[in-house]
This record gives sequence, structure tokens and C-alpha cells, in this order.
Amino acid sequence: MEAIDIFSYFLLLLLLLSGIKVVTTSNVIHAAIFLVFTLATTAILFILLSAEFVALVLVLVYIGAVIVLFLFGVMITRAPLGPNAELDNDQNKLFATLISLSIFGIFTYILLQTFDSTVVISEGTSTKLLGEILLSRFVFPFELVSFVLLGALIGGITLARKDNALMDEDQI
Amino acid sequence: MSSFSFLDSGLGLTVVVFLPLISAIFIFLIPKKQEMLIKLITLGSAIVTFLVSLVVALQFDFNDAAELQLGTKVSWISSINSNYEIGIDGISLPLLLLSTFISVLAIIYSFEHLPEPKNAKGMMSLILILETGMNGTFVALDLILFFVFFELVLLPMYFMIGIWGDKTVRSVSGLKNDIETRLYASIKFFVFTLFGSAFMLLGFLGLYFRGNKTFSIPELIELGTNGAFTGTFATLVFAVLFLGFAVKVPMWPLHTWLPDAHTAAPTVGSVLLAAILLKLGSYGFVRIALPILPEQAVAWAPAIAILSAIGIIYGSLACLAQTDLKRLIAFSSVGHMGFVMLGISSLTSIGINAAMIGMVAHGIITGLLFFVSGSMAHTYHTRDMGRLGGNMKLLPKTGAILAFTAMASLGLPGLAGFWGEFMALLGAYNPLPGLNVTIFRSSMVAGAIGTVLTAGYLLWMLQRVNLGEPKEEWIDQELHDADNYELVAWIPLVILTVLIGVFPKLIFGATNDAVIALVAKAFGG
Amino acid sequence: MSIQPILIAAAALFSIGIYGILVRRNAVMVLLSIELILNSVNINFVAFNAMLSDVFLNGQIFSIFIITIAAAEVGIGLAIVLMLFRNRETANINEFDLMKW
Amino acid sequence: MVNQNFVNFLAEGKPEYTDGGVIAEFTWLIVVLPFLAALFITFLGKYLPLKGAELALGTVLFIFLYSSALLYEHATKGIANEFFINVGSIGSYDLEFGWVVDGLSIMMYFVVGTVSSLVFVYATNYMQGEIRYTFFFTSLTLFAGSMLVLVSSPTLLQLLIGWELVGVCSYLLIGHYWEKKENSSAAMKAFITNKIADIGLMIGIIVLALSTKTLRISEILYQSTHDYEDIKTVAYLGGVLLFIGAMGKSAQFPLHVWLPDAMAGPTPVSALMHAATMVTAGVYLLGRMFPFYQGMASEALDVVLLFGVITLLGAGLVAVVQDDLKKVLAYSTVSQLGYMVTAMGSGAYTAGLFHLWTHAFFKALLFLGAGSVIHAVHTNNMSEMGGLRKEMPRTFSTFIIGTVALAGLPPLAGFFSKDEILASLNHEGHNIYFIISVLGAFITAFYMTRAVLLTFFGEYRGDGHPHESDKMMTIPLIVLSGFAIVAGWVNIPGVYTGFTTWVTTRKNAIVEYHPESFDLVAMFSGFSAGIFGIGLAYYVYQLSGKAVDGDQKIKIKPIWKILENKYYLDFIYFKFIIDPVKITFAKFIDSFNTNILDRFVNGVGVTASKAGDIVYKNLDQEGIDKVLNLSSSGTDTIGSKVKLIQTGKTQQYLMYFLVGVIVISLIILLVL
Amino acid sequence: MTIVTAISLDLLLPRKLKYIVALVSILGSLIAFVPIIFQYANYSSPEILFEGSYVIDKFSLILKGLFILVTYLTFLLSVNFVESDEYYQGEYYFLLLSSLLGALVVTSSRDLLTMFIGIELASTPMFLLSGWKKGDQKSNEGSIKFFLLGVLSASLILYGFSLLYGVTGKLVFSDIANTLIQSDLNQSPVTLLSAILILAGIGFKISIVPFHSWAPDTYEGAPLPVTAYLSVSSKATGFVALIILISKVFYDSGQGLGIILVFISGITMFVGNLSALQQTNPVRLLAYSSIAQAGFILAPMAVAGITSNYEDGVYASVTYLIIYAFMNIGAFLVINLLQRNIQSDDMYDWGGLAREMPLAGIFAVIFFFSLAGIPPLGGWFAKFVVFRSLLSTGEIFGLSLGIIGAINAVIALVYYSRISKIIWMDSPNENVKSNNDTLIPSPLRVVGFVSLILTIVSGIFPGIFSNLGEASSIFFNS
Repeated sequence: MEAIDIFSYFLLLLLLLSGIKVVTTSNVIHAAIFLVFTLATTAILFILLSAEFVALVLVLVYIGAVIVLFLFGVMITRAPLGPNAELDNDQNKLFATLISLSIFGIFTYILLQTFDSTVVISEGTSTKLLGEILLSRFVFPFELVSFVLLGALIGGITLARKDNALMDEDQI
Repeated sequence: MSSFSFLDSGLGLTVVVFLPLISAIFIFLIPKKQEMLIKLITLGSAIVTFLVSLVVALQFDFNDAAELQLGTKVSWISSINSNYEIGIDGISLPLLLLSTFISVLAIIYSFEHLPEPKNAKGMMSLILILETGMNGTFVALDLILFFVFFELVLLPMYFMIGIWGDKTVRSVSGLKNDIETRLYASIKFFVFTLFGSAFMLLGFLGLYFRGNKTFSIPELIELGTNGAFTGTFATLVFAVLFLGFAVKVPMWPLHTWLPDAHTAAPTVGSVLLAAILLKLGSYGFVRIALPILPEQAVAWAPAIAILSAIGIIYGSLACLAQTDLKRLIAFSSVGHMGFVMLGISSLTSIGINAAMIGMVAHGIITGLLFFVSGSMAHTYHTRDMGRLGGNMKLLPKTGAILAFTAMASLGLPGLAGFWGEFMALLGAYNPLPGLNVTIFRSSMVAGAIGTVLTAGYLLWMLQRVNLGEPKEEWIDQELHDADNYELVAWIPLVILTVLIGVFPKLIFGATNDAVIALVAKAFGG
Repeated sequence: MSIQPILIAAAALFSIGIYGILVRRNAVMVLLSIELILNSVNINFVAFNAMLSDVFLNGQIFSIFIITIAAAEVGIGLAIVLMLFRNRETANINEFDLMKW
Repeated sequence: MVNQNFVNFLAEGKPEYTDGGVIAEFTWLIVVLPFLAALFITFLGKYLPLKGAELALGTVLFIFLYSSALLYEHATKGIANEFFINVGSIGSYDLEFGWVVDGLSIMMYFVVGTVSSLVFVYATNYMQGEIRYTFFFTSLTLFAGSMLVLVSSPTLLQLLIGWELVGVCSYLLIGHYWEKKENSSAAMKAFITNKIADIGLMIGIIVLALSTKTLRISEILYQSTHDYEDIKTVAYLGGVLLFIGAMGKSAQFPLHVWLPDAMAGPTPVSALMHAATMVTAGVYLLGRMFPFYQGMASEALDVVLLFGVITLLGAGLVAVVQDDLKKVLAYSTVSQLGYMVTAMGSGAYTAGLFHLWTHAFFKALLFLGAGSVIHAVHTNNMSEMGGLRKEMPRTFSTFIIGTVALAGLPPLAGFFSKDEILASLNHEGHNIYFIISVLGAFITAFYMTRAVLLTFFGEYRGDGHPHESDKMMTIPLIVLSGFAIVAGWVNIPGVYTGFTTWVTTRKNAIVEYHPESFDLVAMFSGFSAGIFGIGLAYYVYQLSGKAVDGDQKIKIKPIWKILENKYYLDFIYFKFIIDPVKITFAKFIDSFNTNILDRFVNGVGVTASKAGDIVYKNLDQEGIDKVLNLSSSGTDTIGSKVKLIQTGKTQQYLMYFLVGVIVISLIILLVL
Repeated sequence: MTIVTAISLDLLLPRKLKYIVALVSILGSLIAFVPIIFQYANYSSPEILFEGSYVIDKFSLILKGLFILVTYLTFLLSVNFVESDEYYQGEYYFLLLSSLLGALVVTSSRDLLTMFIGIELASTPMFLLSGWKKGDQKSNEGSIKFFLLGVLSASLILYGFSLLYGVTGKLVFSDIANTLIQSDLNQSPVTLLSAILILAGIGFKISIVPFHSWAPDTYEGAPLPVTAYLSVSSKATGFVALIILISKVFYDSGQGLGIILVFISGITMFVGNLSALQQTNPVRLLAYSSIAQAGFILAPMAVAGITSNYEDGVYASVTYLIIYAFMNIGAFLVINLLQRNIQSDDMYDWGGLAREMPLAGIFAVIFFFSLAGIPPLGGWFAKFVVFRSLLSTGEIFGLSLGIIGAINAVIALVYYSRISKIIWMDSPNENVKSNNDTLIPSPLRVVGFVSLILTIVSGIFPGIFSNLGEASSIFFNS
């Protein structure tokens, strides 16, 4: 087993542990931070899988923007910042565990049955090629996704905007 | 008849079918306040429809009554090979005429006798839409077209019962809360018939797929008589067709919607329901179920005969227990349609002819009975026979017609009702060779006993309603005897009853050849 | 290395995310869990891309799109949560049961 | 138009029979005219001076004249013809109406014409001032028409039509005073009883028509006299069934119950229908179908004979105990009909018809006489009459003639006809039946004498002052008494047997015994039975001084009771047939309909709704709640209530979703 | 070339109309209809773009036309609604148009990525729009439920797509299908798992049991026009995706999938109809009814999956979709109209309303009974083609589904007739205050009459619509 393999296993372990922490921690801020950790681990994994550009996007978009957005959301909804026992819906826990475990079981069973090839770690970057393909073959979805973003932006602003006149009227 | 040649190639029939619908749409556009205009247009279009149907009848070649005539075939839904295929033969012609004629009378009656809440616009347009559905069913020669027309009658009738129906609140067994009669009846009517026809549609599709993907009734008959449909498939298809038609007829034990619907419906609604809507089911048997699935018809015939016999006895006995005038007449329909079905089940030319004249006669007579009883219910504000009595004294004209019609209804020879009953029994005595004679003869005896019971309840009804001294509560009241509108609507039916009774060739002349051909083709005898 | 550990890890992450959305009360936390799920899909795509040595980089491109969409979803999600919070003074999704039946 | 088969058949051995020419061809007039007249009377009668009676009278007079002409023509030349009009075909069957002109039908035309004319004349006076006067004549005219439809019918179909029309008219006429419930009930009873019998007729016709492939009577008769196989197999059944029909109309035991009740109608009605015409329809049917019976269904004739005899005796006995004058006559009619049927059953075709002929006249006479009495005293009960011979001499004398004719004393009509029946019975060797018939004759004489004595002799026991009826009523009585005297003379054995020739046109078809001269045994026993009956009655009632007390002398309690209750037939019918049907069965069916069928239907609806409830509430909306509560109930019992309230729907929906995915995956991967 | 311009027109229109008032949007969507018609008229063979990932064929053209028309009607439905409550008009229309664009893309998409983006583009605006009544807590709630389930479903689709990609290394459907066949993976567990995940994801959009639970809540909460759009266009988008996937990707892995779909379809009908029976809120009623209708639309595809006879299945589903769209919009219009007069969540408050508003009453009769499938209204033909395709093979599953469908048609009648019953036959509820707003604004009038005419015409001359369905059904051979 090569060193890089061991590293990868370690990375994956880290990924899982931080992922588990995201959903189990009782502190909202911690959860967000663990998500950052998870994403960062993922980014490293992507680099190992010779997807530097994707890793970059992940870091930029998620860690740079989304997480900030999350934190912002946490603040603005005035979630308790410290540890909070009420964060989880205890009643659901048993079923949630069952469900997630069975999904995991099914997926793993099938994945192990199907895929047993190896992956080449760190072959080299392909960013230029990626850019070319993205803007030729996939230009159409590329255009479209801009609409998704635009829609999300416009709609998000509209919804989130405080709208005094309306609110007052409706809340009477 | 060359002067009417422009009505050839299906145009005449098309006019008969769609003129009422077009008028109905036209009426929608007229403001509600122009009541007289609405009524006149309705009447006009109904009369024109009737006249055109008469012209069609004149053009009809009675020497060739077995052939479908005056029809056309135009592509309609090409993707499923369904066509606008229409035409009439001796079997459908009398029913078509009956339908156009009764519609005219119903409209005349409605001129002055709109039930609450008045709204002439609504009522008139519903009658016209109903007429399109009825006429259409009788001329349709394509299963899908037939189905559409067959179902077209549901909506208008549903609303007629639901809006203009009886508003008394009553308890219904099995339901916790009391419910207005009209609401219960209308939804029951609707659900029952839809239940039947939903399955019927599946049957049509089954035929379509086994029968070279055609919906054309003549083509399917050709296939069916050549034995294209056999085995479990045919059994299933006949079962669902039976369900669809039997609900409409209605055959025991699928009849329970009928007394409620009739009782609750406004007068015109009951008339049209009894006179024509019920015929759609039995017509369906004759037009579709028997010739397309002759083998199955033979297999099912004893069951149908037994059910008919039960229906006859059951309906009559139920009548004996009624206190509600309209409900009694409604149950009598169960019995009378039992005779029609008994005739059909014999699968002989006599039996089916009997069924045809039975349908027409029942249409006329029971239609008239509902006219009269509805009118009486309107005058007395009650249908409880316990409270009525001495009607002959209070409303002599109405009473006389009621008495006459009751006599006709009990199958008095010389009046229209006789032929259907007698001939049905005649047919049932010697059913198609190969059928179980014992069953049919027992059914015939049951039917014969049914005639006595029929006489019993009708006379009993007459005794309670028409005869005797008037009850105190009516003596000082101002009660209106039949007015001119009513008489104009009723007298033609009285005359027709006598005419057909004395000269049944009016019906048999058209049906006989067609029925003989049908029987010969389907059952070889 | 074998692709299996990566895929299993992705599946595990997916399940963890599922657990999260089922258990968390705070809507923002639920959104976080969704990000986990989406991330697991990303890992899948990239890993498959590597496994297949896909010269067209279909998997990578797909994951880029997913990231973009995910960002948009977060934006929308937060906007909705914010709106909810305005009206209800809470972001706990389990308190939204106005339309229970 | 003329059926060659039939002409040949009629004329077999008698080629000199003619087709009747124009007069036969226009016989339809007398059938159709009454209907037209009825229509006119209904709608125009009110505006006429005699309120429509003149139209009715004119019609029946025309019938009378026409039938007389026919009778004359027939008596002189002999007519045998029939005419058909096709009114439709059904399958291979032709539905035909038409009219038959042969001896039998002509005889009936004449009876109907004569009796009707006289009754109509009588009724114009009798019904004067009564309610629905015009309508009464409509019904009467309709009745005359219906009866003619019946007797003129060359097909079984038309026969059936006429048959039932007669029934309806009788319903209308019996129920003339329908304000009272008893009357309308009596009308109903008549109709329904007839209708029950009609089942037999109807099925009989069906059986015959289907085995002979025709509805024409003449063809059926032709086939039955020419040994056709098809009809042979059903002959017995058909014969009995037809006879059941005849039993209804001709009031044979046990279907006679309607006739006495039918006296609820006005008396002219009773005279016309329940004595002379309608009730003879059954006998006419037997006569019309006689070749069939004789040729094929002789076993059926035994049945006929049996019922005839039972009826003649049974009804006669009941007549003895009646207090109502009209009821006496009614039971007497039933009894006499029994004679006719007995005659038919014994194969005495001519005798049966002959009795029909004579009976029509003297029974009509008796009824009209009774009517005259009732008109005068305003009661039907003989216990309130008495001594009327002084006040009503003409009624009295004509009534006496009728009584004597009925009692069978020579030389009045009843003697000859009854004698012929007895002779025939004697000849055929039906000894027991012969004795019973003689006994019947004795009883007849007895109760008639009793009635006469109670009505006309002794002291008047009623209120008021009865007086002789108007001329319009007595003239018919007188004319009828004339007929009652002479009607028998048309068939005196050895002297003149014109009647036999009239009615037996089917020379080879009917084989029967015709006494060359009087059968002395029969004549003597019949005659002495009559005398003895009269004598005994006179002894019992007149010699006792007070007529009513006569009953006490012969009252043998148990028998009397049975007779007074008319053999409990009505009781049995009501208790075991009508009530169960009308009350038990009908109620059962009705409640079955509402409580089982409707409940089932509604139950399906309710169940669907309940299913909807379960699906919606428990599965769709609350399902996971329940599961969750179940799972957490052990761990967190105290907090569970709070948590229930706090349950977040969104996450449940998510769970649904995922559970769905898992379940589907497992199914697809493991099961399929 | 016209095709390319048309696409670009499709693309450009919404952007141009950003922040422009309703009228322009409405006109724009009408204008967009024109190239579709031209393309359809001049159609010769399928136009394939982007290496097979975007295809314009009759199927896509027909459905594009449908989507545009439906959106047009939704706009009209929205005009008064948006104006009256001072909602953000520009944003509203933009989001709707974005969703339309997504739907248009889905119809033509023939690869995983394009389809995914299309679906997302179609649904993300709807997450927002369903919460458009910002002050209304129900709307908020519906929106968050919709959103969360939507995102979960998207994740499932993505996971499924990733598996497909992993197995084949391809994104374009035809390539995937070929690879699957070549490597004999059609029936392999991984293919099936991906199919299930994708089915579940799309099942959310078309709201079939058990992925339907959001629908009633969201429908109830969302602004009415949005609900109408959701139940018609959004659902149709899901179905289009499903049809494409089943017939283009999984067409040879059908058996097991088909059986599952048969069961789902049957259960969906029952759950939808039985639940609808219990509703008193008209919108919730329509929500459950649309769930039941989804079962109907799914049925032909399910049976097609078993028998691999996709032509009939697609024909039936598409025809159903087209007819269903108009009558359902009409149904929502009716509720809108009635609610304008009597603001109530309980339809029993509307007793006798048709006397005051006869036109609305007639609309109610036509649309609701059309939904129930009563001839001669369009719904019957929709049901008919479904039955036809179910019975076409004589397959036992098809037969039983046909019988289930028939029973459900009867159940459905009961609640569909209920609204008509209430407004025509019941007496007015004394306690309810009427706004006396019986006037029907002209945009709504247009919606009403367009839907009315289409509903009736499709019932009387079903040939027109069935031709479209037939034309579209040929696509999967091309």
C-alpha cells in the first residue's frame, strides 16, 4: 500500500468524522465549522483525484461564500450560539438512524458489487481542457445555470427582504 | 322523397342529434330575463328536431329495415380509428322518434310548469343537451361515439335532479345524517351509472383490441357473428357490458338508484328518465351486446332471464309497499323493464321485438304516468298516497288520464303496454333453441304472475289516489286541474298509447325485419 | 487505490446527510445536512471521472454544476428560512405544522 | 283476406255455406261502432239532450238490428267466413285482428245486441239522476264493444284483447259508485281475480300459438282436428290453461268469488255483464275452442266437467242462504254457468251454448226485475222486502216468468236447455254428475222460489211506499220475459233443432250426441227436481206464514255457517294469498330494498369514505406520528405528549419519502 | 436554422422581459408560441444539437407548446392576483418564465446534465414562488416543505445520475443506453438502483405516492396561480422527464421497474382519491385530485415499462397531460373566482354561489366534471386513452390497473361533483359574508374561455389532441 493510499484513507476517515460531527454537534457554529472541514477534506480528495479545478470551485464557492451565508443565516435567525440540547428532534433519532443506515447499506452493497476498479491518484491537472469542454459542449447548461443563479438571487432577495407595509397588513 | 334528398348521407340524423345542442349553446347566450324567447327557441328547436326526425322516418326504407340507413361515416378520432359513424335501422328508428317526440312534450309541459327554482334558461338548456345525448345514443354506430352520447345524458340529468329536485329531507338507511332527497338521489344516480359505464368502456376497449382495432359496431357485429370473440375474454367483456347496460336499464339488483332518482327528480326529469334514459341500457343490449357477443349472450341469457323475472316480481311487490306515488311508479319501471329484458334474454325474434315495443310503450306510458303524478305532486304538494284520495273528483281531467295510463301500464290489451308484456312472455316460453327451457318457462310464469301483481298495485294505487271521497284537507282548497299546456303534452301520449295498442305495426313494421335479421345473424335462428 | 473506499465514504456521507435532515430541528442545520448530501454526490462524480479516466471530464463538469446549483439552493433555502423566521420568530422546522390536517 | 283453410274447414260436408256477402264483410261495423260511440259520448255526451244515452242506445240498437239481420241470413243461408287485418308481424307470426262470422259468433252477436238494447233502455231510466250518468253509458257502450271484440275474434290475440277489455269495463262499471271503498274494492277484486285467471289464458294462448305457429283460431282448430303432432303434445296443458282463463270470466269455482261482489255495480250492469254477456265469455271460449278440446284435449274436458259440476252445486247452495236479492241471483248465475261448463265438459257443445242462450235472457230478466224492485225499495235485502206483488205487478209477473224459466219448468226456456244438458250427461254415462246436476236443478228451483216468496209475498217489511217502476224499465222486462218463454223453442228435440244447426257449423269437427227426441229420464228428473224445489220452498217459506222465519227451519248450523261464509274462500284468499303478498312480501321486499340493497350501496359509499378517512388521516397525515410515538413510548413516556404537539411535519414527509425509496429499492433488488 | 433561432428566442425572452410588467410577459409568452408553431409546421426530422444532448423533435415541440400555453394561462390567472396584493410583479413573472424555460429545456434534453439543469431551473423558481405570499404563514410553511423535499429529491436524482455515469461513463442518454446494453447491465442492480433514485426524485415532482406528501400543504399555502402552475406545468415537467428517461434510458430494464410503477400508480390513485374525498378545502381537494391524476398519467408508462411497448404509453401519457393541463387550470380558475367572492378555505361556505355567479358555476361544472372524465368533456378522452393503453396488451397488470382506474374514476366523481353540488344545489350559508364580487376580470375570463373551449373541443373532437399525442409518441424511435 502506497503512502498516498494511506493518506487517502485517512482523508476519507476525516471526511466521515467531520461529516458526522456536522449532524451531531449540539452547537450550531460548530456544525458550520465542521461543514467547512468536511468540504475542505473533500477538496483535498478532489485534488488527489486530479480534479483541481473542481476542488478550487468547491473551496471558493462553499468555503468562501456559502459558509459565510450559513453563518449569516444562523445569526439572523438568532439560533442559540452555544451548545443547545434542543437542536435535535430526539423523537426522530431512532428512525433517522434506521433510515440512514439502510440507505447506506443498500448503496454500499450495490457499489461494492459493481465497482471494483482502481482510480489513478494525481495524474495531473486538466483545467484547460475542462474549460474548453465547458464552453463548447456544455455551453447550453452553462447558460442555463446562470438563470438558476439569477432566479435564486432575485427570488431570494425578494423573499428575504423585509417588507413592512405588506407584513403589517397581513399580520393584523 | 326526393325533395328531402338533401337530408341524405347522414345530414338528417346529424341535425336530429346536434340541433338541440346547438340551440342549447345558443340559449346560453341569451340573457336570463328573456324567458319567453328562451322557451320559444327551445320549443322551436325541439319541434324542428322532431320534424326532421319524421322526415328521416319518411325517407327510411321500411322494406329494408334490417339495413342501417341514412347514415354516414366520417373520420373522428383517427388515432384510435374511431369514426363519426351514424345510421338507423328498424331497431333504432322507433326509439329515435320516441326520443324526439317526448322531448317536445317535455318542453311544452315545462312552459308553464317549471319547478322551483324556476330558471327557464337552465332547465331548457339541460333538456336540450339531454335530447342530444339521447338521440345520439340511438343513432351512434361507433362504440366510442355511443359511449360519449351514452354518458352525455348524465350531467344534465344530475343537475336536473340536483337543482330542481325534491327538497324534502329524509333519512337514508346506512347513513348517519339525514339528507335532502335530491342530493342523495342525484349523486346516487350519477355514481351508479358512471360505475356501470366506466367498466363498459373497458369492455369496448377489449372489443377494440380483439376486433382488428375498430370501434365500428357493424364491423364488430360482422366479426362477432363470425366468432371472433370467444373464451374468457368474451365472458369478461360481456360481463362489463352487462354491468354497464344493466345499471341503466335498470336490472335487479342494480336498480336501487332508480326509485330515488325518479322520486327526487322534477316532473320533466322523471319523464325523460323513465321514457328514454332507461331505454339506453336495453337498447345497448340489443344493439351491441347481443350481436357482437352472440355466444356470450346465449351463455348469459338464462341469468338475464332470471334477473328479469326477479325484477318483475320484486318491482311489483315493492310497489305494493309504497306510500309515495312517484316512488311507486318508479318501482313499476323496474318491473316493466324486467319484461323488456326478459324479452331480450329469450334471444328470439319474438322476444326482442317484444322488448322493442316494450321499450317504446314503457316510454310513452310511464312517461305519461310521471307527467301526471308529477303534476299531481305539484298541485297537492305531497306524494303521499295516504293523504291523497278522491282525485277524480278534485282533478277530473288529471284523474281520468291517470286512470287511463294506469290501465295502459298494467298491460291492458288494446293499449300499448300489452304487446311488450304478452310478446315477452311469448318469447320466453320458447327461447332460442339450446337455452334452458325450464328456466325460461319459470321466468315466464313469474312474469305472468307479475302481470297480476302489476294490475294489483296499479289498481290499488288508483283506489287510493283517484277513487273515494276527497280527504278533508283538500275540500276547500283551490286545486288546479290540468291546464292546456299539460293537456297538450299529455293527450298525444294518450293517443299514441291507443294507436300502438290497436295497431302495433307502427312499431313492429319497423323493428321486425331488423330483429329477424339480427337474430338470424347472431344466433342463426 | 481502489475506488471502493471513496464510494463507500461518499455513500456514508450521503447517509449522514440524510440523518441530519431527519434529526435537526433548526432549518439552517438541515440546510447544512443537505450540503453534505450534495457533496457526497460530487465525490461520486469526481471519483467516477477518475476511475473512468474520462477524457471528456464529464464527471468533473457535472460536479461543478452541482456546486453551482447547491449554492443557489442554499441561497433560496436561507431566503425561505429568513422569511419564516420573520413570521414565526423561530427557525425550527418542527414547529411549522399549521397544516397538519 | 279469407282463409281458405278455414272456409273449407267450416264447410266440410256443408258446401252450401256461403261467405255471407256484404253483410258479413261489414260486420266490423258493429265492433267498431261502440268504441266510436263511447268516444263521442265521453266528449260530447254532456251536451246532448239525453246526456249521451241516445248515442249509446242508437249503437246497441244498431248492433241488435245488424245481428238480427245476420242471424236471419245465417238461419236461411248459412254463413261461415272470417276476415283478417294484419296489424304487425313479429318474428314469423302475423298479428291479426279481424272478425269471424259464423253461427257461434252470430249467436253471440245476437245475444249481446238483444240484451244490451234492452238493458240500455232500462238503464236510461234506472240510472236517471245518478252520478256520472254519461260516463256510465260510455262504459256500457265500451263494454258492448269489448264483448263484440271478444266474440268476433278470429285470432287468439284478439280474443285475449277483448277478454281483458271486458274485464276493464267490468272494473269501470262495478266501481261506478267509487266514492265508497267497498265498491271500488269489489271492482278491484273482479279485475284481479280475472287477471289471475288470465294468466292461464295468456299462457294457454302462448302454448298453443307456439306449438301451432299461428294465432288464428281456425288454423289451430284445423290442426287439432287433423292430428297435427305439435299441438298434440301440448293439448292437455293448453286445454287446461285456456279453461283456467274461462274459469275467471265464467266464475267457476274457486275463482267465482268476484261475481257476487260485483253486484256492487248498478243493477243494469249486473244484468248485462254478470248475467248475460261477460260471464258467458268463458263458455264462449270453450265453445269456440271446442273442436280442439274434443279432438285433442279430451282429458282437459274431464277437468272442465269436474269444475263445472262443483260450481253448479256449490254456488247453488250458497245462493240458498243469501239475504241480498242480487246476491241470490249472482250465485244463481255462478251455478248456471256451472251448468254450461258442465255441458261443455261432458261434450255437449250445443247444450252448453243453448243454456248460455236461454240463460242470457231469463237471467237478464231476473236481474232487471231485481233492479226494478231495488229501485222501488232502496235496499238489496230481502228481509226488508216482501209483499211487493201488489205494488209492482208487472215486475212481479215478469220476475215469476224468469224464475220459472230458471227453475226449468216447461215450456219456458230454461227447461229445454237444462234438459239438453241433463240428457247429454245421462247419455255420456256421467251418473254422479247427472245426479248432482239434478240436485242442482232442485236447489235452483228452491232458492229462486225462496227469493220470490221473500220478495213478493207476505207483508212488506221495509220503509216507505214502493211503487211500480217506470215504463222504460218495465218494457224491457216484458220483452225479456217474452224471450224467456220462447228462447227455448228454437231447439226442441224432435221438433225443431234450428239452434243446433246455427251453432254447429263445423260439421265434422264436433261429434256430439243430439237426442232425437226428449230423453225421458233426464226430462223427468229435471222437471221433477224443479217442481220439488219449488214445492219445498213454498212449504218452508210460505206455509210458515212469516217468510223470513223460513230460514230458521232449514238451518243446519254448521252447514249454514259454511255457506254463509261462502266456504271461507274469501277468508282463505285474504289470509293466505292477498295479505301475505300485500303485507308480508311487499313489506319484506320494500325493507329489503331500503335496508339491504340501499344500505349496501350506501355502505359502499360510507366505506369508501371511511377508507378515505383512514388513508388520509392515519396513513397520509398521521402515519409516521403513530409509528414514532410507538417507538419512543418506551423511552420517553413523560415527554411524549409534549413531543406529539411539537412533531414537525416536514421531517415526517422527508421520512416518508426516504422510507418509500428504501422499500422500493428493497423490493426491486430482493424480490423482483 | 429557424430552429436555432427559436431556441435562442426561447432563451432570450425571459431575460429581455426581466422587470417588465405583466403585459409584456404575457405577450412574450404568446410570441414564443409562434416559432413553436412554425417549427411544428415545417417539421421534417429531429434536430440534434450539442452532440445529442439537446434534441428538437415533435415530442419536444408539442410539449413546449403546451408549457408555453399553460404558462400564458398562468400569467393571465396571475394578473389580478399579483396586482391586487401588490406582490413583486417583475420578479414574479421572471421566476415563472425561468421555470418555463426549465420546462422547455427538459422537453428537449437528452443528456443527464441538461436534464438536471432543466429540472432545477424549472423547480427552483417554484420553491420561491410557493412562498410568495410572504406574510402568510401557510405559504411559508408550504414553501419550506416544498423546498426541503425538492432538494432531497434533487439529491436523489443526482445520486442516481452519478451511478449511471459511473457505470457507463456517458452523459448522453443514447450513449448510456447503448453502453448499458453492450455491457449487459440493463437489469443490473446498479442500474435499477439509479432508476429507483431517479424515479423517487421525479416522483416528488409529479407527486406520486409516497413522494407526494408535500403537495397538499404546498398547494394550499402557495398563491393560487402558482398552485395551478405547480399542478400543471411543474407536474408535466416531471412527467416529461420521466417519459424521456424511461423510454430513452431504461427502456430495456423495464420489467421490475414497470411492476413497481404499476403498484405505485394504483396506490397513488387510491390514496389521492380517497384522501380527496375527505377534503373540505377546495385547494387541498385539487391537490389530492392532482395526486390521483398523476397515478392515471403514470399508469400507461408503467404498463409500457412492463411490455416495452412505449409508443402506446407515451401516446396516452402525453395526451392525458395535454388535456389534463387545461381542465386543471380551469379548475383552479374556478376556485379563484369563487374565492374572490367568498374568501373561505371551506368550500361548504360557497353554497348556492352559482346563482350569483352563473358563469363561474358553468366553469365549475365543465372543469370539474371534465376532471372526473364525463363525456363529452375532454377528460373522458384522457381517461380513455389511458385505458386503451392499459388494455392494449392484455397484460394482467394492465388489466388490473384498468379496473383500479375504473373504480377510481367512480370514487373521483364523488368529490369532483361536490363543488358543483355545493355551488349549484346547496342553499347559501347564512353566516358567510360575501364580497359581492361577482364580476369576472377579463384576464380570468380569457383563461376561462380558453380552457373551456380547449376542454370541450378536446372532448368532442379529441382527434386534434390525440394527433399531438400520437405524433409525440413516435419520438422514442427516432
